Amino acid sequence: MSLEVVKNEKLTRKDFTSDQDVRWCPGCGDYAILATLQNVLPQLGIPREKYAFISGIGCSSRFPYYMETYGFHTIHGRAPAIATGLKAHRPDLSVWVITGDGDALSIGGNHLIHALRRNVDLKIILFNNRIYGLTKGQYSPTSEYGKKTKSTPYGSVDYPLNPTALALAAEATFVARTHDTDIKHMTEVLKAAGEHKGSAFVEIYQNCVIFNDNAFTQVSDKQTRDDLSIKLADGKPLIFGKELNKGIKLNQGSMEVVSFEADSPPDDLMVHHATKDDSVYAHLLARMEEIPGLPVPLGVFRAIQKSTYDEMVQAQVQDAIEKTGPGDMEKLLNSGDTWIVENKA
Amino acid sequence: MSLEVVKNEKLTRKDFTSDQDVRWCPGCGDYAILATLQNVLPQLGIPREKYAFISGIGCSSRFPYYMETYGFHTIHGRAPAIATGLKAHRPDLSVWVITGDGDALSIGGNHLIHALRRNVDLKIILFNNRIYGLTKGQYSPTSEYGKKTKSTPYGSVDYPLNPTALALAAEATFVARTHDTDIKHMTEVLKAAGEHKGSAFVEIYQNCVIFNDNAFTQVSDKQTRDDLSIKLADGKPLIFGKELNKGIKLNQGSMEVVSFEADSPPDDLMVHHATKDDSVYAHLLARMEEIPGLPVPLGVFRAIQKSTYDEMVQAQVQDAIEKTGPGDMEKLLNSGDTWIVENKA
Amino acid sequence: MTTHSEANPQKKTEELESVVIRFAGDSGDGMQLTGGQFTNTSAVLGNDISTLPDFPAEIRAPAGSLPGVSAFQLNFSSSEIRTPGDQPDVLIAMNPAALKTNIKDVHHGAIVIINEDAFIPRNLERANYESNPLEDDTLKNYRVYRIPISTLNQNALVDIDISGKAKDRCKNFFALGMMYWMYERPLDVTIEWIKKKFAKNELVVEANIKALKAGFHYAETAEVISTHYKIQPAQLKPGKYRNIMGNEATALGLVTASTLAKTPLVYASYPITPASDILHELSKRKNFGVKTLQCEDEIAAIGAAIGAAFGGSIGLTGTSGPGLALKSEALNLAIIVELPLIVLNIQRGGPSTGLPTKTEQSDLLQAMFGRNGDSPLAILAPCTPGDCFHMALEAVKIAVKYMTPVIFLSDGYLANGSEPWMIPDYQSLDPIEVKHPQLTSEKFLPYLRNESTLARPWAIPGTPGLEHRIGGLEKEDVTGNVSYDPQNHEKMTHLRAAKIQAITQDIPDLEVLGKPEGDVLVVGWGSTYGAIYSAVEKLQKQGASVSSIHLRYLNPFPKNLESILGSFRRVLVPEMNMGQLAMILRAKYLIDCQTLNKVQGQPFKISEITAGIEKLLSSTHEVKNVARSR
Amino acid sequence: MTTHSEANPQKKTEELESVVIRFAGDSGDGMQLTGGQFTNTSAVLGNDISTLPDFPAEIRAPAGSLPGVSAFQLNFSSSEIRTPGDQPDVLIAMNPAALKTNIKDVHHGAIVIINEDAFIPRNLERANYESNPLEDDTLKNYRVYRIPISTLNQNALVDIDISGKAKDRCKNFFALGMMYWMYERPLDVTIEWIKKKFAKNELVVEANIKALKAGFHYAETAEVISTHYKIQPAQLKPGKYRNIMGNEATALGLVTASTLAKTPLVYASYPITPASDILHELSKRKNFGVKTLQCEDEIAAIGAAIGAAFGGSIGLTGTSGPGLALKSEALNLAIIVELPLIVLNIQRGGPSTGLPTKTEQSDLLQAMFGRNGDSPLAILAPCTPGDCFHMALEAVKIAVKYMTPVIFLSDGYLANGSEPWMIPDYQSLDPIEVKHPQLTSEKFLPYLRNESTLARPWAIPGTPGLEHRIGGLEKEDVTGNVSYDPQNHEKMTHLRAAKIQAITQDIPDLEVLGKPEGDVLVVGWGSTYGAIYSAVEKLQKQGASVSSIHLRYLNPFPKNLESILGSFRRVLVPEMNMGQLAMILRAKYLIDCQTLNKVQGQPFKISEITAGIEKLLSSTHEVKNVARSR
Ligand SMILES: Cc1ncc(C[n+]2csc(CCOP(=O)(O)OP(=O)(O)O)c2C)c(N)n1
Ligand SMILES: Cc1ncc(C[n+]2csc(CCOP(=O)(O)OP(=O)(O)O)c2C)c(N)n1
Ligand code: SF4
Ligand code: SF4
Ligand SMILES: [Mg+2]
Ligand SMILES: [Mg+2]
Repeated sequence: MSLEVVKNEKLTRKDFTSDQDVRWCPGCGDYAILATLQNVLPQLGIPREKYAFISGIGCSSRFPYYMETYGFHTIHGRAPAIATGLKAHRPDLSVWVITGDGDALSIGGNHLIHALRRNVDLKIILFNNRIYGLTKGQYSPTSEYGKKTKSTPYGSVDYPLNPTALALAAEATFVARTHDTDIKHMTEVLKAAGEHKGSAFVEIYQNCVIFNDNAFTQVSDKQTRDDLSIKLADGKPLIFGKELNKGIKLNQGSMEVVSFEADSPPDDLMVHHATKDDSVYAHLLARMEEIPGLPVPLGVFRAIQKSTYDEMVQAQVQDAIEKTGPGDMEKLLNSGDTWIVENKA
Repeated sequence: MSLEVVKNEKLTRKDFTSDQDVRWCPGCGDYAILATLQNVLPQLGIPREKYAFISGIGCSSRFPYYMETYGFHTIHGRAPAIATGLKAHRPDLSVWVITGDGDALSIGGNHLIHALRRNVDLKIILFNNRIYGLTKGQYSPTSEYGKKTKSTPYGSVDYPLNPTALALAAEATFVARTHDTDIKHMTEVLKAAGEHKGSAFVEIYQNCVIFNDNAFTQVSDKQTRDDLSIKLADGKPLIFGKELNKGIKLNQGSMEVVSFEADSPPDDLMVHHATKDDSVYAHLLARMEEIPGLPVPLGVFRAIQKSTYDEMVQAQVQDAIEKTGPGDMEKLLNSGDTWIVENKA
Repeated sequence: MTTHSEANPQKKTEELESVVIRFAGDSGDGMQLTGGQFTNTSAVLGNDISTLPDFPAEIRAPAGSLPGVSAFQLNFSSSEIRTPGDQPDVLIAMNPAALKTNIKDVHHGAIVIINEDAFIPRNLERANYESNPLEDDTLKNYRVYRIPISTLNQNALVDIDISGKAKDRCKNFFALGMMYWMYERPLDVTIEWIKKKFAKNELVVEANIKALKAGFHYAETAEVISTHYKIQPAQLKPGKYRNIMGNEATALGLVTASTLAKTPLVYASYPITPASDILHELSKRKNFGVKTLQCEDEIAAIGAAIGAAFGGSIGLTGTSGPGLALKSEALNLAIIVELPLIVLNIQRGGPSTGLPTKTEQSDLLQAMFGRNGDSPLAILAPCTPGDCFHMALEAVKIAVKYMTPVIFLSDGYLANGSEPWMIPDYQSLDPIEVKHPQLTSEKFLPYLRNESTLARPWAIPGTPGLEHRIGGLEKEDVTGNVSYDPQNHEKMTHLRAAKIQAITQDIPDLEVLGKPEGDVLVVGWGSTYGAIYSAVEKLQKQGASVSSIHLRYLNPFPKNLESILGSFRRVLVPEMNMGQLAMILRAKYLIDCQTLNKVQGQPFKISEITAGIEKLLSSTHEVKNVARSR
Repeated sequence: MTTHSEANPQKKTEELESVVIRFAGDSGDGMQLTGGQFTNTSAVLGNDISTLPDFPAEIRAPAGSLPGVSAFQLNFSSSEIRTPGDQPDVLIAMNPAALKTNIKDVHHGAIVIINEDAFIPRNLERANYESNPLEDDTLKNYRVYRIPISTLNQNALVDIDISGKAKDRCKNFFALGMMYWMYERPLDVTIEWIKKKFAKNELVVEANIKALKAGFHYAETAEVISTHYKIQPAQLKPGKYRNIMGNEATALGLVTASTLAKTPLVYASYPITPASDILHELSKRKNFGVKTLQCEDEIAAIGAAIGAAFGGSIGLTGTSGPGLALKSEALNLAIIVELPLIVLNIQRGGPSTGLPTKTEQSDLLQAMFGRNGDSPLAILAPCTPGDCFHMALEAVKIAVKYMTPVIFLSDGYLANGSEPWMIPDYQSLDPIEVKHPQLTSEKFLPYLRNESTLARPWAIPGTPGLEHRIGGLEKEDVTGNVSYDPQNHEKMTHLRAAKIQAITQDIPDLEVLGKPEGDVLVVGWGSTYGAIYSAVEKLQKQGASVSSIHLRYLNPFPKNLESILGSFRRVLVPEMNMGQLAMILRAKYLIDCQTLNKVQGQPFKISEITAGIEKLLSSTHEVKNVARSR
């Protein structure tokens, strides 16, 4: 029952498009993510019927309806748990969890961290629009401190959660970030997630035009994005800026920006390695979004290999069968102290 | 309604001892924690009636019954949420949450991280015995990988959660660890937690004699504990060992142990600063318990100051009253478009 | 603007008793707002009113699509009315999708006003129209007014320096202006509202007001609409009124209760349709000492409310069906520790996520029984938007007096519906007594009960000398210590039940609408009130032997319920569920209640109740006849 | 060891039909184990048996304290028995606390065996004895044997090289040995068990066996106990038997169902008393393809089970009351997406955390109604430990055939109680049919129903061409697409109800114990079976006009229930709750069921049921007389 990767070159985006009308608001970032994923899946070489999309509740969680795959629009916050059960029973499937910042981090925070720490082989795609879209605009756990929304007319007093930091604390084996306005980057990241074996956690900055428009100009504004964000490339130093003239250095455990002449970076810049075993380096990346002056990192923070929950669960079953033989029902029923009552006659 | 710290020197441990028989198993580590806390509270100078102890379910969660304070033994996993409501309404109280590794990290993981990220002024004391005690010995989220228990006769396949790393990912403002066999250390740590303003998270390694005996010999065995654990002291380098001849150095973001002649430590050792604003350093400490060869850190990992949720909630109320005057019920009832229907007569 | 009716003497005026209008358009067309304005204006004018908004499930489904249609129905009248009306007399359809989804509800002969400009091929296709309904016989049974609203509106705003798109967004005010002329409404309430609402943008204020006036003048002047109608003010009970929606009234009731009880409110909630507006409302009331916590989930929310109640506040949480399911374990904690707690449940279509934006009454059994163990609590249900205020007060009163959780069962229809509401005189409201015991010479016993209410004392942290512990394990009678004693458990189980039963002493007797005995008794609860009342009243006028009672206290029941039930030959229970109250009544009183169930996410029409009663009446006659012929 | 009865000819042998023994001691004293050994030995000997363990709530409360007492009662007999017995004939009290908490249940004249060594001042104080009960008249009505068990045991083990503490831990085997002599049981079953259990430690094996034998010989030789008793084998139905506990039988039934259905089992659970043992049992069955997931909470557990069911496994979750409350929201998801799911709920005392180690039947209404919206599902309840096997099979059968969640309502008494169980012949069990559709030329419609069962097809991921989406929003009939259509919602609500009703076709008719009509019908469900059966049988022998039926299918009910109810003048419903089944019966059949409620965390005694029936019988006679005299 392990994942058969059958090359099936003929599948295209259209094969992954269901007959249901897409019902997000015009201009919603969800459209771009949908289109990108419909493009990425055929590239993974997995037969269409082996995909299952599991979502919670939220605008983003309507996603499975639009995918011509097996799909399950479940209940608020529980998709990681439901997907864990599915994957534990069916390691042969490619199981994707589609969730929002409210769904994954508010009501569903616990299931998320437990799926990640168990390294269940799920692709968890978090559409982070920093707002509750479906319930019409209350602040979410990723909304900035002081945010004024319908439920916080005086501004929120909750400090936000950092999704990638949380995923790393749970020891997720794959952690990445991308955003809905860069199709190419999104394609790369989603493909890498799809190819990762183990829990893959992808945060996608997603614009909610209706209730939180322009929340991500830092990465989407063409004028400034190159100076305010940084794209991670494995084995490459952390360099960014429109002119590629800025880099990031570690100084006593703290990160700082250094400027240099384009094309001649200093050699004490931090070098990106997504495959570092301990999570401390990736944790540095996760904290960058909070530190004023540092660019927002985009790309794969971490990608390491560890046995997955589902394969270990499966292996225990196979081991037991190998060691003791397949279960014998007669024997099991008759185990323990037994005795026979004879027919009196 | 802010916390009145009234010096009340006359209180003693006995004043904090309730009339209920303590019903833990003989030899359980919970006894030592109870005694220590009953000793610490009188030192905090808070009137007894201002203390409230809120717990979930588990052996550890029976704790409030034994304290002569206000107490609430609630339901499994929800103590942080209940305590948040209490503290939001009553910033004047000193509210303590008593929880276990199952209560706090399994069913209650989400409430825990949300209480911490909001910086609710709660003292959250997690009795980590790496097992479910009350339900008679199933593995918990902190049990080591491969653990054989009643529910995992073939060994568990879940990778454990790291409580301090999780607390730090949630940006807890106070994170510490101590253990049930070192009364002096436990006293210091609990006192520091009690004096901290904001969410204080304390992990206590607690021995469950019945279902997980000797889980913490690393810190409790007199022969080896000095070499296998390290006590953190603010402003002091990270030095440990029976002979105080080992230290910890940071090398390219990774920690390593260096040995030296006693009394002449090299000066590139890491120096402990619990008050660092960004959490990266504390995160290094949190990861130490997982890295073979490194000692287990004990003490206060992090202690920083940030406005608390409860005081901000309270401040919004006071601000509103100051700005618009105390609510006028007549006016509120009569707001909006109104009209009068005259008596026909 | 008050002499308008004289302006065009060619047009005739007719007087009507009541009119049902439905505004329908795309989610982006502002129909809720338009309906709301018509409502406020009509209310201020003194009509009785009742409204029914119908939101799409999607935030903003693709423009012009069927799922994107948003509608608002209101009934306004010179006599007392109790429902938003069975069928619209006037439908305003801003696009083909709006026409398609709404025309089936409109009675023949009704007026249909159409924004002709929107009936272009692309929109027709989005609405799944094969041919243009304006050109086939789809509308042959209606009085159709085809008006190029978009164009007229654009023309009217030609001089204003805002984008064409922004201008188009004013077209709902153009339509509203037309309706104001048709029904002789003044413009000033809406003009004031526009000024306040768009205060930050002068041009938008100007544009909207201009559109409103242009619509009014167009209707007055153009030869399209020839008649306008007068609806006299209704003879409501004298007093000061405002228009109020159910969720708003609920929030207002809670703040009032808190003020009356001199005890601050802590509202902990997790957003969910259709309850979220209560959170939004209460979060504005900080100067009343109200604290609102938006929690990480429903369980945390009820937890926080319980924690706050332990600390001495009025602890509140609010949600809808799926959220109530999640709260059930913690609700039981509040039951066993006997703390006051108010749980608002604004019901919606179920099971599971179900129909989030539609109304239903299907959480009654969940409220009664949805917990482990025998776990009684009090249940109240408001019956009109305005009654939400009163029942919210009652909920708080009962919770603090009896130290018990109270479930307040509203629903989507009440939550978003509105009606004129006589503003109560705050000074004349009864104070709510809250007592927190202090140290006395006697030993403090946390489960020593008040003899009449059976409530335990509400001692709160911070009180010197009353330190005590409570928890979810069974408690020993009087002391509250943990107890596994068999007899004690049985005793406590009975005490918990008896305490809830004791609330009966504070519940007013039911009033029968109609004769105190007869053939058929209609028993309703919650939001079906208006439809049942109207149907029963109508049949009574026709001489039918039918009466009705309406339950707003569902656990415990009012004292006189049993005797009333016994005074009728047949009992009919209309519910927006599969017969939940009927089941409880049958079990409790062994009466063969008949059910009349509607599970469509829509409130009952008067005619549906009337038909149900008539059917039962006629079968009752048969039964009588059979009985006689025996 | 088989000729023992001859060994001491001075001692006399009496023959008894049945005996009720209760072993009671400190949690550390191994009373559960001792009781279990006596049970197994008696079972193998051919007696009928029934057991009732009574655990303390604490893991290990302080030694010698009242809350630390652990007890195990068993009834063994030469005739058929159905309960662990109302009152012990023999109490073994290993310390003062055990005496204190148990003596009140023992009938006068019964034997009380006392470990004299434990009655030292410290222990007496811990048990709150003011004076030594061995020296005052506390025990004057009993036949008391004071035996220095600790000392005798230590003496017996003097030669074995283990600590004194370790020796003391063998004293329960000494006591067991004495009882084996008293009731003429062979030692070999226990000796074998000791050898296996302590295989890793030879000295412990030796010590325990020695203690057992020493106890036996002491009883035989010393002049203290003068009589021993013979209890002939019972005439059980011929066949092969084993002793089985309810949770064990449940797990066995599930594995059997999975094997019969050729579909792997996924059991996702979160530990909770008294359900955890099912997780423990199933986790050993990996070679049957069983996967067990210990999840982070109850919601995750039901979620994982639903996910596994979506993937085509038999999805199972198990819990107790508070956990069922937490699962209620997700359960509704399974209802609306119509996936098979089995939810085991092992009831315990409520509300809230309540009495975790005590039994109760108070989750029936929660199981029926504890969800938002109208949300029907199937409910089954086993009636004896062995019946758990059968009903677990039934649960799986119904779930996969009707594509529905099934709640299996066991309780603490069944879970931990045991009885001899005739091992079924695996080959003769009916196979369970599971069908997953494959691609055909027809369009796949996920909500196209089977005409007879109304079940939708169970198409699973991985099947080429059947890709489809399900979810918690209301679904369109046949296609399963999201639908907000009012009529469709009503239709689907009715279809969901009709599907559950359709299960009736697979439910066997109820059998009446006794005459098919008469004065009183006793209606039971779940674990009250044994007590009701015994009481009814006894009264029938005395000529009373009483019969009984026992419901194992609670939703839907068996077809012939209504007609049986109608054949009796009065109906009595004994339940370990406040009348939950009675309420449903009253509502459904409008029959004035009388309730007989016991909410003490303890199963009914036969005498309590007998008294209840007698009371109703006499009032029935009065009614009859009144009727006659009219
Ligand atoms: C149990 C439950 N609680 C609450 C809700 C209401 N609800 C639906 S979606 C949502 C939050 C959506 O936010 P997010 O996950 O960020 O998704 P988005 O709509 O922004 O994509 C909430 C609170 C629900 N459906 N179910
Ligand atoms: C809702 C609910 N689920 C499950 C349980 C059963 N339960 C009680 S305590 C516990 C775990 C205890 O583990 P931990 O928190 O580590 O506490 P410890 O007993 O080890 O101190 C569980 C699973 C419960 N009481 N309530
Ligand atoms: S509300 Fe926001 S997130 Fe939801 S569909 Fe609209 S734009 Fe997208
Ligand atoms: S089971 Fe373990 S944790 Fe619980 S009281 Fe006993 S020793 Fe302590
Ligand atoms: Mg969002
Ligand atoms: Mg633990």
